[in-house]
Amino acid sequence: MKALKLINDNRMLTAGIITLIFVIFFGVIGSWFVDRERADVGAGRPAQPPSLDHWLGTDQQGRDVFADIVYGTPGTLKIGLIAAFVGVGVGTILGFISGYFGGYIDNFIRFISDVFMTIPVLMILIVLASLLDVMSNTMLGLLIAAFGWMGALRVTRAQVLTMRERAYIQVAKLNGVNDLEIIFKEMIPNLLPFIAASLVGASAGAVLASLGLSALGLGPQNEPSIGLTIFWVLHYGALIRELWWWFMPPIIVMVLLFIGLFMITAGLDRIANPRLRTKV
Amino acid sequence: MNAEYVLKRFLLFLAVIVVAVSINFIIPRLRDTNPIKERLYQLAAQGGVNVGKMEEMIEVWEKKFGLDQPLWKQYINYWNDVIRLDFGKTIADFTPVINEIMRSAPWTIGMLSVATVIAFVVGTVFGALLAWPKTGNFVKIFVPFLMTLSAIPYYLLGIVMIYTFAIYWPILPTSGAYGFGVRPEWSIEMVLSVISHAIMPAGSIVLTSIGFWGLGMRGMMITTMGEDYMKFAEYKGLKENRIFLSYGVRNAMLPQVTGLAISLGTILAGSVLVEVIFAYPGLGNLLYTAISSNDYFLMQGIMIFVIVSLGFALFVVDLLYPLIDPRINLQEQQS
Amino acid sequence: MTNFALSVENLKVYYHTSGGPVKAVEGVSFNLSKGEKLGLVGESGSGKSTIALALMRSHKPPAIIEEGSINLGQTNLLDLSEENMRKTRLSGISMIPQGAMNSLNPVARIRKQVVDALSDHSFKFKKAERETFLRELMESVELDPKVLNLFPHELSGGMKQRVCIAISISLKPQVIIADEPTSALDVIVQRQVIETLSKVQEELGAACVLIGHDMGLMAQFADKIGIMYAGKLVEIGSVNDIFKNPTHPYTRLLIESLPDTKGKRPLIGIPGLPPSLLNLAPGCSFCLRIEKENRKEIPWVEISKDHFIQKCDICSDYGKVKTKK
Amino acid sequence: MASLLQATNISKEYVSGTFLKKRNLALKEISFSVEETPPSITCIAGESGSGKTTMARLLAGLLDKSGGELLYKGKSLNKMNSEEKLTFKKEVQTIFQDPFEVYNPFYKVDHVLTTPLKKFGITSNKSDSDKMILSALEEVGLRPDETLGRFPHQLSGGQRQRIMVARAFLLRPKIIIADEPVSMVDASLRATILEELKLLREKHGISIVYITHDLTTAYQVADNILILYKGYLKEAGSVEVVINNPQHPYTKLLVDSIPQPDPDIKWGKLDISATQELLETPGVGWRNS
Repeated sequence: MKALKLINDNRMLTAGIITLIFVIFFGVIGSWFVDRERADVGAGRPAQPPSLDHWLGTDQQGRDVFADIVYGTPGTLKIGLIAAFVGVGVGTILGFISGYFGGYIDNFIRFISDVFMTIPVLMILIVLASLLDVMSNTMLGLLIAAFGWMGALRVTRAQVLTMRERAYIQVAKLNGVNDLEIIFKEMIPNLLPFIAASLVGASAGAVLASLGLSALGLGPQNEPSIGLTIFWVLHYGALIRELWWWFMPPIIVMVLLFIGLFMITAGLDRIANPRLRTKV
Repeated sequence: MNAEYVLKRFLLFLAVIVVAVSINFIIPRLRDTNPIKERLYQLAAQGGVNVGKMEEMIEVWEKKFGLDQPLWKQYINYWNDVIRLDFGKTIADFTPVINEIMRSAPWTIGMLSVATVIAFVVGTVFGALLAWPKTGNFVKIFVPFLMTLSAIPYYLLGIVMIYTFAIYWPILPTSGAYGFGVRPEWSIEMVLSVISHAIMPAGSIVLTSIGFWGLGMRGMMITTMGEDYMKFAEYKGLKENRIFLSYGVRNAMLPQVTGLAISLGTILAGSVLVEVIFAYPGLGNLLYTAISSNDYFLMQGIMIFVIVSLGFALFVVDLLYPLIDPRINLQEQQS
Repeated sequence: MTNFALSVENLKVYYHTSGGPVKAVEGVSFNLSKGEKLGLVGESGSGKSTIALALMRSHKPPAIIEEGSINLGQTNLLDLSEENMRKTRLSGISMIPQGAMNSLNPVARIRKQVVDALSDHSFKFKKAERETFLRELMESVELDPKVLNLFPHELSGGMKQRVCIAISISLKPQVIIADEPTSALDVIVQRQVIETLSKVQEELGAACVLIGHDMGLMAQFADKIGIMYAGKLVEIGSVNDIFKNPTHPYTRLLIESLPDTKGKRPLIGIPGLPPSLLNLAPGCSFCLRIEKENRKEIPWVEISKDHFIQKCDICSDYGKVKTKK
Repeated sequence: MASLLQATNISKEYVSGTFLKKRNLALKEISFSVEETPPSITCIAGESGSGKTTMARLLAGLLDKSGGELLYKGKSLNKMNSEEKLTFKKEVQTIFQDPFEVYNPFYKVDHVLTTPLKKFGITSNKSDSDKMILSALEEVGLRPDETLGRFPHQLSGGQRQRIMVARAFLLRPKIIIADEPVSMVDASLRATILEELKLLREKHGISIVYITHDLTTAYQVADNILILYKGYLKEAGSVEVVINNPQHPYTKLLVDSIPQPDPDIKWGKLDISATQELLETPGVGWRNS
């Protein structure tokens, strides 16, 4: 009930979730109607404009563009989700350790995170991806996660630091509640909107990075993903040859995905930071 | 200035350098095979390298990596080279890596800093106006437009722009930093050519980041307007413009300025993708070339150069920050 | 009417919410002569801060002044244009804000914050004159003129509040409003600030409205006290009348609940909670607090010279016998 | 017999900074004791920066002292075994200043009442615990149907603070540390809450350490008073004596600055610069080391 009311009040969040569900269903439902083989090289004649047989035409190597996107979208989402969950998970845990226990552990963790925040992450990812022969979408997700935990750490640490001083944590201590229960029962429930916002934000960041890496040809080459499609687009000069049916659809799907994620972040932000809410 | 603050920032800077150099030391050792020898033999097999150069290359490589020496000694030798800015020579045409970097960096810095500053100024002004209750509604109709743009990845926008403005409706050049026929010297023709070539890559960055600055500023401005000093400014009978600028924007700007400094600092790391898509001859493109041709010395050189400059830039920004926010020393003390 | 420095008549300020109007200020009237000090007392939500905002015309939507007039000398502030109202702030009527800690712009030196106000009221000084003016202004609130070169975070809470006082009197207004100016300050510092305020107010001969909830502070400062309850002024009179002969039951309970150091006695609180101001029906709101009801118009009665109360037939004797010592 | 609570020369120092240490001595060698019989109300009074909140947290066991000795029933807090610690936590209860922040916004107000009953093993039986909670609420004059089952923001500040008094009472403590319990509560409710505290002492024999900056309520409520200033104990004794006949210049100034709610007792003229000088005399405080 409360959640429903919240969504009702928060149109930004609702619109974002609907957009995101639309993109996800596009991949899920699409795969019921389209054969996997149609996304393989040589499934049709190369570079054909849209027709009844190939709704969005074919690419230079004869892949059906529609099938390619239907099977590529889940791949891209998977990279984003893996990176986001691992990155935010690690960041949140470190943030808790840092904020709750403080002292030397805190100094150490903060120092490492500051160093990571100062180095150019995308550039290092590019170099690492080029050296590591990224084989699978999972691997790419993990690689991105390795450089994507600092945001969640900062948010969590800051929240835990303010919460730790809150009187209700003191009351819990006086009530005989132990550290673990304080973290899980008293702190985490209040952190959920922040963690959710971090997850969505990190997913967007991870998809952005994975698209970029794959578009440079540094991502996995044998699993379909939108990034790979963009790579082929650039590789075969689809722009100059004006094969619009090839490069516009993946861009549109990705733009929808990003707008959806963006609206969810903005909506969650409004829940987490009440001051952004319009005043009564 | 607070000594603890300066000391902490300086240690961070040192740590970043150590990390950068160490990463670079590790990178070529991540593979079992010797990548350089591999690559050289590959080139030799294709007849791409003349044998004289190749021998010199192998010599350089052996001296550099000293694989027969113990690891710690290799590490120390590596530091030695880095301190002397000796990043080795490129595989492709055997020029010193540092020269290649110095040739590419100005393009990246020039194009991206202009783009970042434009996006910052426009976005910040927009954001401040959006939060100000007396702004007319005509500004607010831009909000959905801005938000949509800020959600789009800049390189995808770049692709759409190339197709729209260079192919479908060819009014701007597709790639490069200046026209083929133009001589790279100070002339009006050259300047115009540079500008027309920079419009699209810079434009794709400006359009996609205005929203970021705008929304950030809007949030800060809303917070600032709730502050007691804004109310007191009104009780003082100050003019609207002064309250808006000297009291509101001036305070709401502080986090934005940190953001700008970081963005300007990160410029060298640049937008590799934008440079690749627009074939813009900056550092990002150079890195991509190095990756495509397995040129390790070049890759390492770029990485070290970028990380160290970035670390240094952020260090300087941290030192200058107390100038725009007089409270910084105090906050540092409290945190 | 009229040699009053400030005269408020039948002021009504409502907050228009989706649930209906919140009657934050409901028909408040009072007059202040030149040099007179009024203490406006009430618990939170009684409408006292809304009055302060309305006097400055700095209330923001959804708050709207529904009715009434606010006369500063001969001018009704509610008739002024936006621009003229802006010029009147500080030069005619000024406000010392509540949050002493955060009322100064954190990134500007004190000098600039004083000078800003002068230049936006078209005061032009030669440099030397200006410095003399600023120095004298600082000295008038017992601050070292060196403070002008400092940033707000370099000052203590009491110093910040004295800077606010200095700014508020810099254009010699006829009326000074102080909205809980000492709320975050320690007792001794509070005393310093209130005495500074008293001193500059006397020197200027300005009328002063001190808003707060601390009756002790009011006893020290005010000539006249007004008691706010649920958006209405329920009693007003000289400081002696209010303390010696509190007549409205709310005032009486308020005075009796005050702890002092003149001998131990049981502390007696005021029962119940103030009513919600949302869609508040006309009639006596104190009756609602003690679970009675009077829906009639409550008359404004002068019980002795210049001592008025809102006299409700039903509750006016409430608590009289029970709390008699 | 040992005192209930005995502080001997306790000091507290905060240290900050990673490389260049800064030390802030918040309390310097404070001694006092609270006896079990007769139950008493001891007031620790001071302005901001006096160390009174630090004192409250030390006494509640929420902070560790840097020096001196703190004994509960003759036993040092640091030397207690876990069972004794549990008894200490049960018998020494705290009421906090901010009646909103003490509630976790995620839970209904019942959470602060049911948790201690469970955690201290008093009862895990629902009907027993309900019964105990109802009687505790009654004790502070709250109606359960108006308070239980609600979220903290749905209650008034006074109601929230009275629930906290009920929570403290629920565990039948020996001593309650009340850290500025009424400074954030509307004036009309202050009296009610303070009377409830007095009642807990009279009816249930619970001793109270009342921490405040307000000398008038201290005078009305407490038996003994300690005046803290910048970490030092400046004056102590029976509240009547200290407030009616202060000896230390700081206490004199403090008592003289009380805004008496009586137009006949006005403040004298204050020499602001001389006061400033007194206020700026160094106490303990931040210093580099």
